[in-house]
Amino acid sequence: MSQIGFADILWNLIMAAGWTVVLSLISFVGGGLLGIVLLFARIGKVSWLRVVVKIYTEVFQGTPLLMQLFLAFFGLGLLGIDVPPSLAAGTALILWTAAFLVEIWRGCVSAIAKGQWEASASLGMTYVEQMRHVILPQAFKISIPPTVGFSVQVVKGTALTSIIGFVEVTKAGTVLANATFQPFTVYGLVALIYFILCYPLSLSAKALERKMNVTHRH
Amino acid sequence: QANALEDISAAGKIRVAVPQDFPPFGSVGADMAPQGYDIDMAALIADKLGVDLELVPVTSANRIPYLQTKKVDLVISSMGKNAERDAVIDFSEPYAPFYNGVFAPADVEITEASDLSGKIIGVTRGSIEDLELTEVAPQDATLKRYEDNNGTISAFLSGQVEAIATGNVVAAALIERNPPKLPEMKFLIKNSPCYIGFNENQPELMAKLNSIIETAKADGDLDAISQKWLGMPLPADL
Amino acid sequence: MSYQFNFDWIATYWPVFIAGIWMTIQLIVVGGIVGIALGILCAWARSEGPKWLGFITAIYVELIRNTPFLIQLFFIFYGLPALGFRMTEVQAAMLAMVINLGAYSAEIIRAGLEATPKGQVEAGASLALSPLQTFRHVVLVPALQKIWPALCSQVVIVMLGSSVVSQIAVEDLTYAANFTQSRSFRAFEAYFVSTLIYLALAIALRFALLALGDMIFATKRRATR
Amino acid sequence: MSLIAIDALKKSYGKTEVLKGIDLHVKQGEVIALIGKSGSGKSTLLRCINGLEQINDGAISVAGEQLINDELHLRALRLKVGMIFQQFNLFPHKTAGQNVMLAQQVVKKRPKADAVAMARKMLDRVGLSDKFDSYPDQLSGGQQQRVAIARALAMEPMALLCDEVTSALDPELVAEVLQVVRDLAAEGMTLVMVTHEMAFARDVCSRVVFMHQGRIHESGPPEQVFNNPQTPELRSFIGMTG
Amino acid sequence: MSLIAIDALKKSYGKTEVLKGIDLHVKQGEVIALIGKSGSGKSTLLRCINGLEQINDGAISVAGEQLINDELHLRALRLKVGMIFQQFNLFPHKTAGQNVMLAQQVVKKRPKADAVAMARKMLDRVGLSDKFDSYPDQLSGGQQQRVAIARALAMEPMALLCDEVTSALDPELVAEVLQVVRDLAAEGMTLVMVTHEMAFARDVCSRVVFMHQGRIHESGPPEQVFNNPQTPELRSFIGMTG
Ligand SMILES: Nc1ncnc2c1ncn2[C@@H]1O[C@H](COP(=O)(O)OP(=O)(O)OP(=O)(O)O)[C@@H](O)[C@H]1O
Ligand SMILES: Nc1ncnc2c1ncn2[C@@H]1O[C@H](COP(=O)(O)OP(=O)(O)OP(=O)(O)O)[C@@H](O)[C@H]1O
Ligand SMILES: [Mg+2]
Ligand SMILES: [Mg+2]
Repeated sequence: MSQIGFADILWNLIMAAGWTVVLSLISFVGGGLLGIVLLFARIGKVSWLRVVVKIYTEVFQGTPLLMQLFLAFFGLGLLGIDVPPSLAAGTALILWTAAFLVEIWRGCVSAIAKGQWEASASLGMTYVEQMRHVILPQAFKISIPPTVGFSVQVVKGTALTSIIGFVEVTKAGTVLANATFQPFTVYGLVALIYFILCYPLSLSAKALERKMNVTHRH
Repeated sequence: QANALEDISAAGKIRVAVPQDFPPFGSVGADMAPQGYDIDMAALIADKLGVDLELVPVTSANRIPYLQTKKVDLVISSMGKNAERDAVIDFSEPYAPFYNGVFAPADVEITEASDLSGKIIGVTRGSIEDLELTEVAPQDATLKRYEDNNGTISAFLSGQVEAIATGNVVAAALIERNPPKLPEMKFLIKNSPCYIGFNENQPELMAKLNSIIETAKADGDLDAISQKWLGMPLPADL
Repeated sequence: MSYQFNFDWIATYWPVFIAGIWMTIQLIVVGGIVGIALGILCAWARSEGPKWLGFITAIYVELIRNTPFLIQLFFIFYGLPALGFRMTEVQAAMLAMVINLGAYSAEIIRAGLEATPKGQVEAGASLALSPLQTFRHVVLVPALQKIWPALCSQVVIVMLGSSVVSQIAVEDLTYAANFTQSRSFRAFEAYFVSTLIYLALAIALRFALLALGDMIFATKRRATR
Repeated sequence: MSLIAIDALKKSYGKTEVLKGIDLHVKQGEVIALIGKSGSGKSTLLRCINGLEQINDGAISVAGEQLINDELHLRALRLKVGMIFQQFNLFPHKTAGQNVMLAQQVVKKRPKADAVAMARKMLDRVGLSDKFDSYPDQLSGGQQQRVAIARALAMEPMALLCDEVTSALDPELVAEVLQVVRDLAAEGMTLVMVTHEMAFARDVCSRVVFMHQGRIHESGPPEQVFNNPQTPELRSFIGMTG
Repeated sequence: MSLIAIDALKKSYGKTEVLKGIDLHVKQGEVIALIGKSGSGKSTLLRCINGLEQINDGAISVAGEQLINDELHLRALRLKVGMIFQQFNLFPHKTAGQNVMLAQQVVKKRPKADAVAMARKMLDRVGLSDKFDSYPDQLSGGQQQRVAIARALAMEPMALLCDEVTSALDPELVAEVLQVVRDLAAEGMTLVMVTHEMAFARDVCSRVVFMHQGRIHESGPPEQVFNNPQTPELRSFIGMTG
């Protein structure tokens, strides 16, 4: 255990932050894709599917992400799947992210005025055509600011994967804090890295929201 | 029941749970790669089995679930043996010495378990120290159980606990790095050498591991590892 | 699947779970009350307070909202002692929750304050109420009423987020699960049970908070009488 | 034979019966004004004819075909009757031209070139040939409502249902929309419209239907209804709105 | 001596000057109507007198004391003049009685019992003694405005400023509020009110002040202003509002 200097700390944290970014991207993209599928079930016409997705979102929003990580980690293993921390982390984060995105997006769909449904219906469009051409394009637009805003939660959520042993920036931080006896510096740097990752997302979410309130144009 | 040893050979790879928060058994260097007694031991086993080695960093709290859920083939993470554990997993012959005790700065007066009365002691959850100390500590001693050794040691260094229970060599490694608080051994809790853990009902694997350990003891390989990381020869009674 | 589920350990470890649930409840009660109070202060500082105070508050809010709770917790528990601030793990956990909820609720409450019609403030002023009196008696309650559901959701989120405080050895519900699995080696079952308990707590907490809101903001009920 | 035939139609929301048995037959080329107090059920009646509301009892048929509540039949029905709303309900993310083209392409599967040609023709018909590429929020209320009319016309319906198409407009914009409706009537389009513009109704309609508390209380040619109302309710209604 | 003295008052928003030099003296017991076109600066003038807007130039004094823009002076001023708004601005989370009591308790530190007694008296005075425990959203607009008047009166001001207190009311509720104002005038309260109710102004006021483009264009007793306007602007204004 040789001397670990400030530069080493910083370098190791930045390398680990790469995993944080990768994990965030996986969660967000995967959660987004799953979220779209679930969204169609959530607002679709099959009532039992609607209920199932509703329960899904309630459960995943009503339990700690940490517990979901533990369960993915140890539960998937029980199914005979070999689960490295990265797979468990990805799975839990995707399921968790999807649960929130479904609800955010459902809110956007229901924010579309009833008149849009009626006008498109009276033009003879089917449910799918209404969705495809009238409702979703509008919902998509208003969903951008809250979706970007939620991405901050995803980035921060990845910190919990440290607890199941995935070596991203938080885990690297705990290891380094212990190895260097400089918790103040190390956790300060870790916080700074997260801030640098998240703050631009927060800012752009706010800016998008403001822009949308000023002009709600195409 | 599958034959784990055959599975390992077939895969050409062995997955070993090792610590990375527990010098000198397992810690990280400036490049964040694991290093230590347990890592060298894992390398030795892999070498003798003629398979590749995959190191999986674990904590004291989660290493047994890792094994049970077959995320790893072996646990080589300075794990002590007790009845509870023996009921759920199997152990090899011991491969390293381990004396765990209670450590505190010089100005804290503790000489035996009863002196822990009213004190706050940090320990790593699920470790042998945790299990043993839970038995012997007086009622009014407060045990703070941390998730991993990082937590325990950080809590000690930042003064959140007055004393910690850990291995003597761990404390020694700590002292070597010249921390702000110097731990000194107050009393020995238990002599509890380290064993390799693996899933139950694997006689072939157990036999193979034991023979590798025997050989390593005999031909000095293990002694070399001990010299390298513990700075002392392998005790004869191991 | 060869794994056999086994819940025998509950017989031995249920007291640990009870203690853990109780700790989690204590954390969220203290964190919730003090956190919302801090949120109100910060919301006031940002919308009506002196400029410099608003600025500092803005930095605080953004720092907290853009870093993980776990890091805030580590920073407080392991980092602050290096500067000479030491506290027990429970105090550290409560402080972290207060700081976290304070920042989020500040933003939520501020939205409520900004939605208050200007006429309300002017009516207060023209009755010779000082700005602080106007805030306290005229603006605050309707603003809180407006954003109460959002605030409730945030409190539930913070309660669920508190599951990481076991990392610093706070003996909460997650600690109970961790402790149990490290003794009984029944990881999946222990986490499964505690997840269910969290779900129940979350539902109960939301229900209780909404009911509390109906009680505090009695006007709503009477209006629909 | 009637183009639109409504018989003993009943409609309730929950426990409150909003339409209490409506009989109304509309012949090809007729222009009908529905008048009546707020809440009398005028909008509900139109919405039932367009299949936007499920009916509880009675029957509606359009061009001889019965209204049945499944997607296929509804679609067929809606191809026969277009509807214009008080709130325009243009699609805000599409230009005027795209608004008119969308259903043609999606529902009628017209090739794009044909849809464009039809959209141009219809926008021209409502006097907005230069607004093809404007988005709804770049248009005045009156222009938006005319686009909505063009959009309905592009589907070549046999009848148009209009629900207070000028109520959401500033007074100075009402005339331009009414002129379009007047032209449609003159060209022989079958129209059923809810309106509060009594002068317009008197001028343009072939028949005025007065609704009261979910029933057709009185109906007849405009001269009779306006100059010689038979019931006290209609008298009071006409007096009220002047 | 004047109760309210305004001299050479100027007020700008950004670069646009809204009040361009106002001189107005109001004696104890006078009832003044401010009239004028929308945007002429009537509301702004009232708001300046109440200290809700900072003035750019000139001076305002009430009961001999100069208006200075710090919290202490502003509060002292506002204890002397009460204000009633177009939008009532009752506190929605408090009952009518609590609305009237709040400032008494918080500002005047009256004991609760006294505040209750005063609130009952004032609600009685505006004819709402039975609404003490009603919340604003349970009251009609006219009742809400009367509670607002009671709330201002409970602070025992020397003058009341009223900004279009009936403009937000349905026509059938206007009379009840005007009756309360009429009673106040009769009891000798000093009133400065912006109003569009010309008949009321003529009837109740001792002086009518016509504002035009940020200036007092003409003023005098109602008979003179309404029957014999001197300037074309006032003539056109009076003709306009009939
Ligand atoms: N979705 C609904 N749910 C319950 N009741 C409804 C619904 N839509 C309309 N109603 C009720 O049905 C009755 C008739 O409403 P409708 O809109 O048909 O009246 P209308 O004659 O069009 O009135 P207006 O002139 O105000 O548009 C009203 O009492 C209304 O409250
Ligand atoms: N806060 C403000 N910022 C900028 N300009 C303002 C503001 N308030 C009022 N104005 C402008 O000041 C001018 C006078 O406004 P004021 O409200 O005093 O008119 P008014 O005579 O009360 O009209 P009305 O009869 O419509 O109430 C207007 O041109 C208005 O646009
Ligand atoms: Mg209607
Ligand atoms: Mg005004």
